[in-house]
Amino acid sequence: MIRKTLAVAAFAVGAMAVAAPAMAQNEQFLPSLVYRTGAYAPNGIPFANGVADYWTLINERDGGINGVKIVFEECETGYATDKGVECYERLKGKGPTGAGYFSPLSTGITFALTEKVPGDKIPLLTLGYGRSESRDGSVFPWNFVLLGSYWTAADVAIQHIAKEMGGFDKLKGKKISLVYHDSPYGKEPIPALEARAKKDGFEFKAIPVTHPGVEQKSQWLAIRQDRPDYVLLWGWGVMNSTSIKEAAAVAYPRDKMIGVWWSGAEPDVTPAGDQATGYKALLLQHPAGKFGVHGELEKHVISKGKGAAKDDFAHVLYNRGVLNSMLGVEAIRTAQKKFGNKPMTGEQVRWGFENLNLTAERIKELGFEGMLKPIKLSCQDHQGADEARLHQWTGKEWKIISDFYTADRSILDPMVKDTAAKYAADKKIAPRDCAKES
Amino acid sequence: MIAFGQFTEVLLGGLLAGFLYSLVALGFVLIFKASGVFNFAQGAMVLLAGLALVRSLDFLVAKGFPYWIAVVIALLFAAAIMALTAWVIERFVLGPLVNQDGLTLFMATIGATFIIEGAAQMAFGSDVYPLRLFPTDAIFMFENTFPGGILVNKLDLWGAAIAAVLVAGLAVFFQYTKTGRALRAVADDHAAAQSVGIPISWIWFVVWLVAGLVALVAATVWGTKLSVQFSITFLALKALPVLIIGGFTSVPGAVIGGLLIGAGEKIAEAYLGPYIGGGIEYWFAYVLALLVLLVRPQGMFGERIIERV
Amino acid sequence: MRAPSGGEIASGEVLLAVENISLSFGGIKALSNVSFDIRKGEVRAIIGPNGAGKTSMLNVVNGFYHPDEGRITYRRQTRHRMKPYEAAASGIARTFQNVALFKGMSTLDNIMTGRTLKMRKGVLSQMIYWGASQKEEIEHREFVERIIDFLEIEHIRKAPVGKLPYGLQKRVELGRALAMEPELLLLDEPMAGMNLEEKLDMCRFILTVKDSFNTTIALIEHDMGVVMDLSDRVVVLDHGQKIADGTPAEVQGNKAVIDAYLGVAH
Amino acid sequence: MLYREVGQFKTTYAADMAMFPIRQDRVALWLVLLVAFVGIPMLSANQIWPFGSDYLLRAILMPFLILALAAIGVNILVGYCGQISLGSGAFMAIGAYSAYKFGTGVSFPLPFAGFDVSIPPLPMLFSILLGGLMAAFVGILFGIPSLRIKGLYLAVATLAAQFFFDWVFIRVKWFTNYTPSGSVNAPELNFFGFLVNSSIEKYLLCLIFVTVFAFIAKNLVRGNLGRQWRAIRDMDIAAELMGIRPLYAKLTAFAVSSFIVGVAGALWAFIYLGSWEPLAFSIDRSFQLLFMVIIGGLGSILGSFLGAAFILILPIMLDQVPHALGVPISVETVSHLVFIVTGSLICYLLIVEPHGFAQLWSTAKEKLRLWPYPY
Repeated sequence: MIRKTLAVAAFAVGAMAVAAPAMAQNEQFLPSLVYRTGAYAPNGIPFANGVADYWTLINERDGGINGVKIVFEECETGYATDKGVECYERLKGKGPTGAGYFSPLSTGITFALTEKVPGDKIPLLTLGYGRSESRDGSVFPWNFVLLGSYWTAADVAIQHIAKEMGGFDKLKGKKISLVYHDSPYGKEPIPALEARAKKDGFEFKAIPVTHPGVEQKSQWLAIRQDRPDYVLLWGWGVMNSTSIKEAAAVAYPRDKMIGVWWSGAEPDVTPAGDQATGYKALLLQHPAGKFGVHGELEKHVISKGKGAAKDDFAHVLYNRGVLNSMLGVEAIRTAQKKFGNKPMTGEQVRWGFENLNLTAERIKELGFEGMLKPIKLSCQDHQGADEARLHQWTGKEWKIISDFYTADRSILDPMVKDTAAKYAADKKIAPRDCAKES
Repeated sequence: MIAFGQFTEVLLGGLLAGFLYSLVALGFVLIFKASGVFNFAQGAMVLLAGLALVRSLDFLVAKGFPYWIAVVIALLFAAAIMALTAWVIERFVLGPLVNQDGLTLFMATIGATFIIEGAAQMAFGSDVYPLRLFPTDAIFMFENTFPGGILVNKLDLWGAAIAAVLVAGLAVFFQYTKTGRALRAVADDHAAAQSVGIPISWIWFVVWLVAGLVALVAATVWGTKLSVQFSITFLALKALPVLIIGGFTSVPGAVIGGLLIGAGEKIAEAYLGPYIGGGIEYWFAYVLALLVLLVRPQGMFGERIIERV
Repeated sequence: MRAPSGGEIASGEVLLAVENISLSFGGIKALSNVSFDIRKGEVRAIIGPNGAGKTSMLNVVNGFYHPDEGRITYRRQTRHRMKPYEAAASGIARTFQNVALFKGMSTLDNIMTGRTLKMRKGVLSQMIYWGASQKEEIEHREFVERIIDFLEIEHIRKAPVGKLPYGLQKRVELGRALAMEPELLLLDEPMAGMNLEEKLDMCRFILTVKDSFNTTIALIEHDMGVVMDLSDRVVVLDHGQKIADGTPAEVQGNKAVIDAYLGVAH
Repeated sequence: MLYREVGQFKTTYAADMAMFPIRQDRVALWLVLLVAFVGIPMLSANQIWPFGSDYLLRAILMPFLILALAAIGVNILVGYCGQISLGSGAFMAIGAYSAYKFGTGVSFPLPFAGFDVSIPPLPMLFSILLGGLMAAFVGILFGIPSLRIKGLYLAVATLAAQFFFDWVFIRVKWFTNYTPSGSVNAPELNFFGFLVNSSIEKYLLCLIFVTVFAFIAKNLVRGNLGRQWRAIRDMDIAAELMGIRPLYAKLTAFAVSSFIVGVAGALWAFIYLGSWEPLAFSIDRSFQLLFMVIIGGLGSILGSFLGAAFILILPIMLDQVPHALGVPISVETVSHLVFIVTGSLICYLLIVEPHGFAQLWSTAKEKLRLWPYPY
């Protein structure tokens, strides 16, 4: 009997916790979907730390966004879609104005939430991942695939290969293979690469690796026998380091491997040790290392013991988390200019994203010079940038090895348009007319 | 000649991968042999052993201990952790369930899997921890016969050697030690063993300890291969088809099953995969096991079951 | 309780005959060249020392073991082997040496399973339950309640059988076999492990089944007193071979039988 | 004192064999149904606590109902028929993807026959039920080995199904209508012209499905077929000698179980996720369902609900309760605790109460009947 009473009490407390209204009114609630456990935790942890530390910095240093304190809560998804949906439902209504925006850091969760955000009017900030066609803001009003999609990444990777080989005409007849995580995440770049293969005349082969990616022997033996000129790597979590180790095992040159920006961080190379030396990966603009903002973080967050970062401070994924938070905060700041210095609703934050305009001066002021190029979004364009560059693992650190490339929009834009139009037709969405919106 | 070279390479790669599978499968066999329990937690035990090893190793190295001394202490520490685990499982999970049917015990080990996975990560962290105990670079054989030679990974060779030593060691243990013989007696008949004064709880503790040590050995090899991290628990699922083919009670069977599965799935992936889309290894091993079961419901090396009423 | 019709066998005629049955497991002979018959309406006892092959013999009769050699003629139909459920469908029911009840089910449900073969309603009808299926369930429930009354186990109707005392379990098992309305009932040591009172009850039930329902019974039993009182004819097995066959009195005086029981011959 | 059956004499077998023979149980059931069908939607429509936001409805009740339905399906196979299955996730996936295909139109060319088979998009209800039927069909296929393979060995056969279908739905683009990413979106939920859109409507839809199938399942397990399943589970040899055909009993259990699991999969994909990929039905899902059944109670329909509620709510509770009490626990610790608590409970229940929460519940009821005079 006592046991039952306890259970009932626990349930009541839990229900209250869920339903408890937020007390303070001048707070901006920001949810953080994280995965600090499970197969993908090594990559999820630094990103989540970066996200949290920048928010803490804004609170500690500035007292919030224009005086509106950020209140944030993490929810563990374990990279599982259904858990992500539960977290979303739990956190979307918190705070005086509900969640400002969501960043799930998972392609699967992004796909599921894409179906839900229009009803709840909350923007999805997917920095360099998610639906590539969601760049089209007229069909995907709530998705912001900021800085670059997988298609951008694929295009830039091919451009770099062409440059290394000495021109696009040299690509003809060459072999380029894609080793990819067998999931929507890994499959997204395939159409862009196929389009490029058709245009540039190289032979493209896609090689799937089953989740979570610990078994790759056969794939790499096939690569050894097939001897492609380049291997693109589209992995996540343990798959990346396993790929690099297997590549070393079959003596495939690491400097002929190019990873997407989700396969180019410290947890991907350090487990492989020396074998990772020479491995290249794309950069989502920002590299690893310390920039202006890191000084602020050290001063206001880390030294006060309020930081989440451990030895992942200033690592690639940590920096990406910081960048992710900065872009979100700046979108809220932009929205506040129009709607006043108070907590923003999701709809207002979307307006902020669509009118986000980070100039070089502003970026410098924020301490992100060298991490980000100027970016401007609009109602129609929810990506805002097409640039990426590459870095290479020296065995000790990541070193930038290229200038910025700009993805070829003449190839990608029609793909975005077609795919978005098909989605609109399937879901019976009437695209909004951006010309009519301010 | 190229085709034959490639085939040899795939076959050899598969066989060596098979040794690594059998390292995990051996732990299952030991426990099943002595207690009739299908221990689903073996994968989690590999994770626990690996985490205990790598975390204490990193700690000791950071404290300035010479590497090899640190390795020895870390191995001892991990072994102690496995002993503790064996005791806890015997005392709190299996002890109270003695004389239950196999499926109940199986489900209890699924419960134990969760406890171990949660506790191991809570105690030692859920990040990725590289372990470098063995060389992992490649060597090329028969470079004169085949263009490019036949590639073999040194780690795989180490894995095969360790599996061989382990099997030999276990054979000696079961044949020539008092405890080993007692284990076999218990396996044959629980009640009879008890009646001649072999305490069953002691035996179960020993067998789980031995399985834990086998998990530790597997963790050294697999941890070097994959780094120690959560995904290592997926190995339990790779070991299942190995056991089906090799039989739940046969130590050599675990090795033979591992070799068959390893070679079978790699050859299928290399030669069947391209036609149907690739990534077929995972289910292929299971389908192979299922086919074996349809022909011989008791597995390839299992004894025929005579039903009685 | 009438046996299922079709090829009616008159009282006293041979209902089941086994001829030259041999059975072995991996080189060990369990039965060799055994022949005997069971006549309609009689109680036929199968006796013999432990390991004589009595239970194996019953397993052969109801199709659980397939003999290596020999023929089985049941209701004038000869076959080499049959499947257990075919045997059940043709009217052979059975109880077990070590009680083989469905432990997770109540007494009522256990006995109701005996009616499986008589129930005709399809899956869809059972899904809806109300209507045709309910009517059928109630019909069979009434039948089962008569068995429960007859075996005097009303008080444990809804109890899970796993927790019943051994004697009651044996009784429920008999009830389950009776629910099949068998023409031939095979009882494997129905009185093992019972005290005198329980044995007397069980004897009474067996005799009533025989007399009132005209059910033919084959019985394995160790208690010689019971065997002599109940059975019409006795077959004696030893080491898988038939060593005697006849009325209780004949068998009792048979030298081979006495030797087998006393172990003289070995 | 309230929970007494004294004076409730049954004069017919029909009354004795009713689904809930005790009056208080019947009343309780009607109350639960009343609350579920009328109370919750009313509260939610008027935004009354705790339904002020649709969190409880969308993130707790909807997944609870759908997973409880799946757990009923798994329980029929594992709890009632005793055939262990580690591949339930695959059957959910088959239900989801088949329903998706039927809902968006099936067409495939038959080159040897010289024409194309094409079925126009079917109404949503038929799509979901056909999804269940396809799952039942595959369930029967993978059930066939159960005639020869028993116990743990059978678990391997079901794992083969799990991994095979994980692969099929990733690799065979036809199933995902050739979307580039392989992730698919649910078609609109159109039930004969009625669009199911709001949370309340979706909740009611799940509730209707669960109620109907729970009653069907309850009818089956207490009837002739259910007795055959349980007989096979408890003592398959004796069952066969009683005239129960193992082929029929096992395959019907596989079919009914897979059908229900398949329908649950379609609901999970269409209503809860909206957009999904095969990872949503991975082996983790299979284990989750199995745990629901073990913890809730093997061989109990009520237990399926209890188990689903427990497994679903435990992590959320562990996260929320310390939060509410002002003891912040990091998300990592919470998810490790979930592992440990779930695992410990499985072990504890297997040791102390192998029939799960459902048995604890009926023990409690038993005590309540005698209270306050226990002897």
